[in-house]
Amino acid sequence: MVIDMKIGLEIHFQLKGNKLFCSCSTEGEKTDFIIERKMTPVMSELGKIDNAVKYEQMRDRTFVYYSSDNSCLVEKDEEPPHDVDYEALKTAVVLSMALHCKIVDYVSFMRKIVIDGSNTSGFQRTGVIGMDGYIKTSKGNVRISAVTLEEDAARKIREDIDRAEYSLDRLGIPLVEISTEPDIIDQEHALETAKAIGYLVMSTYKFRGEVDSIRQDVNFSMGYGRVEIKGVSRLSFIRDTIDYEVTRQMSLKEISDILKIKGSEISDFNDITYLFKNTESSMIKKAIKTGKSVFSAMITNVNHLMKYGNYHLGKEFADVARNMGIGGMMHSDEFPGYGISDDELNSVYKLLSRGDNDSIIIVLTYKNNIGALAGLLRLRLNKIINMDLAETRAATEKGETKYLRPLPGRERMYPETDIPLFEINKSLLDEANNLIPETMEEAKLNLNNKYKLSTVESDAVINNSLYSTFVKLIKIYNEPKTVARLLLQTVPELEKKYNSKIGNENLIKILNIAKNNGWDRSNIEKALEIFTVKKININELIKMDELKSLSDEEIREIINKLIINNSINEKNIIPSFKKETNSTFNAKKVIEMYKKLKNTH
Amino acid sequence: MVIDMKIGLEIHFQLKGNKLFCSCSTEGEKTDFIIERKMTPVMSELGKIDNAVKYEQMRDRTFVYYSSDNSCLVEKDEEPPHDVDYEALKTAVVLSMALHCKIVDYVSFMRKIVIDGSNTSGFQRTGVIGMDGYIKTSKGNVRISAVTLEEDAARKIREDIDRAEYSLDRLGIPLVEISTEPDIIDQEHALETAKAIGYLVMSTYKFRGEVDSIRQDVNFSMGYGRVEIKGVSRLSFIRDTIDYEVTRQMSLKEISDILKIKGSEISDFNDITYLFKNTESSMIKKAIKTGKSVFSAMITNVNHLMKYGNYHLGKEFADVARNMGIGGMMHSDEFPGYGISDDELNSVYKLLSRGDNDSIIIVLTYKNNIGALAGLLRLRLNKIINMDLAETRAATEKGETKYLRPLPGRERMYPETDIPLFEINKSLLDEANNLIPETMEEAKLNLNNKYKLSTVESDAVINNSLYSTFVKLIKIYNEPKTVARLLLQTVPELEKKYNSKIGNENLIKILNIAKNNGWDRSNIEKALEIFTVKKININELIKMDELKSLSDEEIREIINKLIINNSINEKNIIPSFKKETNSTFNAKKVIEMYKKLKNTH
Amino acid sequence: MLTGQKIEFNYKDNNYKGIFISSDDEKTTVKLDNGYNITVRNENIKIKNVYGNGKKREDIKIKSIEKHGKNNVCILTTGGTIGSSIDYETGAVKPVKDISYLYNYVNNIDDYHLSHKNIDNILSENVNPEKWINFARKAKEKMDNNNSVIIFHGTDTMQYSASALSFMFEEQTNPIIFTGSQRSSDRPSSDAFTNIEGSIHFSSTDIGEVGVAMHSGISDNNISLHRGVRVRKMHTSERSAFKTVDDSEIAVYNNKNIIFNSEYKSTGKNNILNDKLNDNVSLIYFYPGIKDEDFYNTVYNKDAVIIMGTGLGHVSDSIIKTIKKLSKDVHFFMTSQCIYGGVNLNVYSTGRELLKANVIPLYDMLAETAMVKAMYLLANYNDSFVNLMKTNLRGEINNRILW
Amino acid sequence: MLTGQKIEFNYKDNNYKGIFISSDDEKTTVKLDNGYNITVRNENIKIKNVYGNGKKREDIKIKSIEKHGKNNVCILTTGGTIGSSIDYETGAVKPVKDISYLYNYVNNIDDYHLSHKNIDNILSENVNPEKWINFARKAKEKMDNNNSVIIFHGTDTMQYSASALSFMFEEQTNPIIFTGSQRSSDRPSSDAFTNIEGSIHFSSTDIGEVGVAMHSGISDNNISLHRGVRVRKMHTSERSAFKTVDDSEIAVYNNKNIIFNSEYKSTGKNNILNDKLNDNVSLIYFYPGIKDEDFYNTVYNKDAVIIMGTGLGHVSDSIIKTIKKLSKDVHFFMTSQCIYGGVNLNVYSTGRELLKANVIPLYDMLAETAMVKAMYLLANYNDSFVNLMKTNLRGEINNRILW
Repeated sequence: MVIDMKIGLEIHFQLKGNKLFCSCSTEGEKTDFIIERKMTPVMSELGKIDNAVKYEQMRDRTFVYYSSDNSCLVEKDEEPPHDVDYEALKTAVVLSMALHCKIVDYVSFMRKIVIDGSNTSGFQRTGVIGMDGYIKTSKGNVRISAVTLEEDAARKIREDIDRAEYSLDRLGIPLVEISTEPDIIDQEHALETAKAIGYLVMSTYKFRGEVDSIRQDVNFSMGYGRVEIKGVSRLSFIRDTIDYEVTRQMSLKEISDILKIKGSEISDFNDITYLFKNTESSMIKKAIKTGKSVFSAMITNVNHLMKYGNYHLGKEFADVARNMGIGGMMHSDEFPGYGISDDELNSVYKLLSRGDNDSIIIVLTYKNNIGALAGLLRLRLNKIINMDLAETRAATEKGETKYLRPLPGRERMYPETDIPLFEINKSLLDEANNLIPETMEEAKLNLNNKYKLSTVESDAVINNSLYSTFVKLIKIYNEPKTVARLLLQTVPELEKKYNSKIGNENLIKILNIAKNNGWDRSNIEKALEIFTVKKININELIKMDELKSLSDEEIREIINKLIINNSINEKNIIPSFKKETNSTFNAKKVIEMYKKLKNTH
Repeated sequence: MVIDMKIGLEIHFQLKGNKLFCSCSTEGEKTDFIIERKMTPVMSELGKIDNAVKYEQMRDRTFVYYSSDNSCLVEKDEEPPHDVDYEALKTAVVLSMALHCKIVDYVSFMRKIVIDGSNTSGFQRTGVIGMDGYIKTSKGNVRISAVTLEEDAARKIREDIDRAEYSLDRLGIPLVEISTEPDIIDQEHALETAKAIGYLVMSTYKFRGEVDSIRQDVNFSMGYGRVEIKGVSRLSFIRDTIDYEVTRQMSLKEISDILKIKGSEISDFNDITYLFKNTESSMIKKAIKTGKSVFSAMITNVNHLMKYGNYHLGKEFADVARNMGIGGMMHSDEFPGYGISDDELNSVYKLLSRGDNDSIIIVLTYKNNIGALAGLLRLRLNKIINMDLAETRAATEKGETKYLRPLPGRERMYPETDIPLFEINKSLLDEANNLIPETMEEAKLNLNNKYKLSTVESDAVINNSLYSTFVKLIKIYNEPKTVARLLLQTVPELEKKYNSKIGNENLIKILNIAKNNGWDRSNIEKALEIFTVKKININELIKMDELKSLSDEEIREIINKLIINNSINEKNIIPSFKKETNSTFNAKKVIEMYKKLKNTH
Repeated sequence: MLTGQKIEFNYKDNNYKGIFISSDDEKTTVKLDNGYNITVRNENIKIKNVYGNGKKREDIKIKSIEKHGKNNVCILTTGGTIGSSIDYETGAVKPVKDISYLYNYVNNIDDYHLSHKNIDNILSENVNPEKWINFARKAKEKMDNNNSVIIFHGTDTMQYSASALSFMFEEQTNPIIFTGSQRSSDRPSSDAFTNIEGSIHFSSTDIGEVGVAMHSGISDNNISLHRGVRVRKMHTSERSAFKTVDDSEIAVYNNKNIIFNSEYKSTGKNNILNDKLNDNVSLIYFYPGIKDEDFYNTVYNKDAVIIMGTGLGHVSDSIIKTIKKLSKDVHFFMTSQCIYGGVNLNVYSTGRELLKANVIPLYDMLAETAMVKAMYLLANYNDSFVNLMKTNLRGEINNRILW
Repeated sequence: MLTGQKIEFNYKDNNYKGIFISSDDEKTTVKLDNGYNITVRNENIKIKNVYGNGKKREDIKIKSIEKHGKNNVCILTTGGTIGSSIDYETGAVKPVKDISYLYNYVNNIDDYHLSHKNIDNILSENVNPEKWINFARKAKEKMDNNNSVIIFHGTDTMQYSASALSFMFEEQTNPIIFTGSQRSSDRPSSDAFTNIEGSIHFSSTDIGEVGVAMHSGISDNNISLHRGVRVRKMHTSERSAFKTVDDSEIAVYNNKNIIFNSEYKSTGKNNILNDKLNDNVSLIYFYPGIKDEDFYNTVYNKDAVIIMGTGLGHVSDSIIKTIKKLSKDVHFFMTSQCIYGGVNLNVYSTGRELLKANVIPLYDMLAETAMVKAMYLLANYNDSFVNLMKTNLRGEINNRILW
């Protein structure tokens, strides 16, 4: 079956340096100082409240923020934003240029309402920098709809039904969002496009490059409404996530076809706790003990659809409940199970007058929490019957998706009046122009021609986003093959073996030492392994027996010995010297000393 | 033996209302908020540092102050004093007048340096109000040298060698100090004078009248220097304290006579801890375990004088040590004892080359603390040999005295520049003149003639300082005999029996109830006992079965019964009525009702 | 073009649709279909098509007032951040015509019968003595009709206005609560909603004073009620900017409970309003190097001058000379630029000289409060002016500074 | 009679002995033998006998300076509570001639070689720009001779003087520490001794800045070192009056240890002093009802004006009009009377109007510091005046307000 998919990407890249609207560093840790806030839905400039905002309002949660040592009053929403960070803005202009966008003449920052608490202000500040560009791919150009510069949200630490906790360390980090038009035609193409965009961003010197510095959203549709899938954590999951969503929507289509004929309705919830007074279900016993009640509702005509085919209708309902803080929905397709006895089941069925085609769902929760659930489940059922699946979903760690909230509309955007218009003048454009990174093709050519790497090596460097690192390291230790091997093989293997990150900065330090002490590849690999295992201060490495460089005295001794044996000249002194020792040495020094010494003999 | 004693008194009376130099109430409790301070000795306006001040400096303690709900920045020495409290000043003028003093034209407040921490400022503010008055006594007039108005000190909570803790609740309470010339000739006379002065003060409406509201200092000399005995807590202890001091000084004179001939010297202290490595003295074992060392010094020629006659020389030395925070001095007159073995004693004696007439003293303390002790003991020994016993001593709870510090001099007084001169003008003098209390003689006449109390009762009221209370209670419950009995007998007995204070305010409330409900003495006594035992709200008393007043209905019933029996008239209705009931009743109401009812029959 | 009209335009060779927002000589702002505004130079944009009549703001459904409870509360809006909304098209601040939409966001609202009257529309930095008189008269009107009064006011000079009404009302039948917001009410994180919630609850007490209700801390949990004459805005931007200086707050509101922290004057039987003010009063900040002639020129023709001196209430010798020259005609009063703590002119020679020059120390009265108090007393109690300045009338002098 | 002479006198028919202290037209003060002073009306006192020549103050023994350590510290006394003692006879404050008696009271003193120079004798409310120049020159002299410098200064304007020296020294070889006391050093509870102890310890660090060392709290345990340009006297009387505003203190001293709380500029190789100041600068406090003509008269002839506006930095519309008239000739800068928090002229229309009127917002610079900075820059960097006003030179602008 050929499915007509439309796929778009929105990729967010963190920039490092200062935060977008204050002078705090992008790097820092959470502290124990907390503040507690409420969020209130407000109207947009057009007088409407956004659907996504209304949904959060209904949840009425308290938000707790942990301050961090890289946050100030701006992150606490206790002070107006400062002027936009010039470096971040310039980087966004650079990327807009690299993506062939039209650059706006003035940046107008907007407030995008988000009241899930992830922004202390209740909105995210965001501004368009570039529009209508494109990026080349093997399947044709993918249009770039916009490059925007925005502030990252607070980092969620934990949440439950009436409370969410965030750290302010991430809030305000500059984020470049690059969104494509839905020009991507399939899973592989999505992956390729994401890589090509990522490659560009990572080539700018302001890319933050920490865990979690890239977050990808996928816009997907196959005819049943646009689904915005938030937070695909890894490149490779783009494919899995789309696969999952295709399966889900196809299954729901089948169910929809059935239910459109049969019809289906959801009853209100009944408190049936009294039926379980003497239950042997440990799950229900435990829930009742903690003050929860047992609620049940009936969904007509969905028996055997709750667990149907590759994708389960039950999951759709369970997602809605879980989102309300009500976990562990049970339904009659699963019964008998959960230790619920036949007698108990029968009395529930009897109470709700269940027909053979009807399904019963049971949830365990506090009385206060059950209110809105039936209504939300009905909405969900209607969405499915009508196959209007448009909504915001979250990508999971397993490559699946789950319901998050309704799609936001443009009602949630209004101007940020606290920040003056920022003019993108000629001097900024000129500055940016000089910083446009090489494209992937240019980089590949460079690797092949200038650094003489094989095609395999070149592709590996590019595909693993290691090009800019490679260029940086080559400037220190000018052995392309060695550096490529270190990046592609040694470091990943050591990191895997010892489950410990080495980090670019440490690699740079070690290569500097290598250069100064005449280390070869095996010395470097030895040093990296020692460093990874013992986690000692890098400067201690040169003092280790295994890595100690020969002293002048020791070098002189070996050269003297070689000269006496008469077997050497300037050309073979180094290989000959190497044979005489296991220690590391500075080759330049050896040659110089040899020149001096040979005359004294 | 006739001793030529000179005795003077300084009596301090707290006044209630506001504190002397701020708007805080005199009543309040300590809180948990603390501040920590150091005190630095400073020079007087004449450039000298007072001896008492130098002594405290040497102790170099940290002072901790607990704030109280009746203290503000003024008590914390964080704000200059406010203007002097007018009511307190007026009361001091009233008392100066009552004591026939010359009133100063302007009050100049002085700073009296005290750096034992009892004042956060390091000084006590004090000003002369009246001078050169007198009070009549049975043994002639005792001259009043001065009436001063000063601020009370902070209340000491605990202290140890390097730290003293105070509460600020008492600091700043107005204190009238009345000091006599040394015209008092003996112990009984001192007691009489103190009572006469106290009577006057307690008769002013501003007297605070709480526990600890009166503190008496005794100045005593019998030819060996003036001893200022601080803080004699009760009137009756004035006698005991003087007795003790006479004994002490006579004994020391005998010792002095001996030592003047023999001579005596004190060695430095030796650390002899090593001699007690295997000691069986639990006291020494414990001290060593807590890090203390054993120190010993020798005093020549005082063997058998350390424990001599009625008073012990050893006590003089132990007092000095205890004052330095070194308790439990042992001396050879007490050995063997304290579990110290003969071997240990002999090695100590040998080490210090003790002769037969010499005494050895042993103290257990930390090494840091021993420094100044030998010097201070030598000063003490010289004072005794020279019989210059002038010093400040403290009265103890047992009626004894103990060393406190050297006598202060006038060096510790200098002007309080933060408080403007206060003019005592004619309007203040007129106001004060109207408030001069009756003298004790006038009061006794009043009790005998106006209230018809017996001489015994009158004397008891006066001697127990109950006159003003009596007058106040009579205004509520006009039965002099009953009120006198309550004050002199019922209340003290109940308070003793149940170990619980009743308090004037409660007594007033109960008498008000008694008046309104026609209670007689036995009802009142019953009420007082119930209140003392059950500590219930006073207004609950009328609801108790034992004290419940008869209702109108019940009164009517009894009267009707009495009328029917025909045995009553207006004169005997009340006693007749009483026979019929155990409950309390309002006699007026009974008579009125009887008048009405007799006509209906 | 009209704001809100749909347009089609060309920018740097690409065609776009959007909504026209605004333009000036140099640039044009357009809202794109994705919700973003972009602003571009006029030379780079070509408008190709314009249609529609501009879209009006749709009003949100509001809770019906009739449902509400029996406690009559009237909200008087005067402008400022809290009672206004931003017109996103022009950037101008406009008063909210119907504040009843706020009812949706305030807890426990059903216990109150709220009404609303817009009595002014200014940023509070433009409030002046004439405005105070108007605010006071309007508040009296409402109290006379058995309403408690909440006044929405810009935070910048709220303390001055609250002081003014504190003095002008000698007796009042209901609480008058000023409130405002440090974050505008058009943002989800606004402190307005919780400040209003606290204010409404405070307004149902028997506090017969003028108070200021604002966030206690930077969290949204506690709302403090400050005495109007003792409160000061102590931070430019934090929610918790308002602090009671050198005294306890009257009360704190937390989750439908009010905890009282100090004594207060109870509501009276009548509304007694002295609505005259004499604004011939100066407030002057002393600093090293201040010019004698500047000082002279500012104060010589005033009825009263409040000096913010240094420390315990000091100025330089040369200023003292100027004061001595003028003090027959001008009343001088001393407060401190330290903000916290009392002035005391007995401690240093400068202070004693100032006393000799007839400067009256005002202990711990806030300078701003002193300025307002002088305006009030000069107009209403001219005969006993100096004496009443030194007398505590509304809690403006606190004889006990506890910390 | 001479102060200190012994006298015999009669008061209200009684005879007394005492020491004559002082007298004026109305009254006479005498110290009685018991140490008390009494003051009586002249008509009530009859002097009967006078003898002696008056007693001079006996000086207390002092520790020998020679014993002290190698760290050279010079204490410059300028007057004020800390470096002065009260003459109890006249009530006048006099500089202490030999402050070495203080050595007796300071812990750890033996590590330092202290010297002392009396460079002025004024109450700090009389300090002015001319004095700052003198203080700075004297400090330079001492630093050039390898001394750290401690300046004893009255607390009233210590923050202004510390700011002035902060700016005037572009580079310094040693720390300059201002210190003072809130309780005079003639009382046992004086904070002077611990403040000096802290100052001496701070003076031995490599801090190449001008700081203010005063009590951290109202206990005697911690002494804070504040950056001169960020400190403000925030209480009239408490020991802990000095607070670093919107930033961290440089360091805290506790029991011979120094804990650093923020980064600081290290001492340099040279002492570079720009000792010119232009005092044609005004600091003006805005308030509702301020008269336009008063504002105009105070500012029209100034080179620079620092406004303490309301909230985020606002003034009334009518004052903005006046500013617009003058802003070609006068530089206007905005700070806030809120003290805490930064100004921001982007948020409200008033702010945007002020920006249009060329008013320069100074973010979180203290108004007092801004005033001193303007005096410094006008005299030394007139060409780049406005730009440097906006630039952080000595820590006076802190771009991160943390609480």
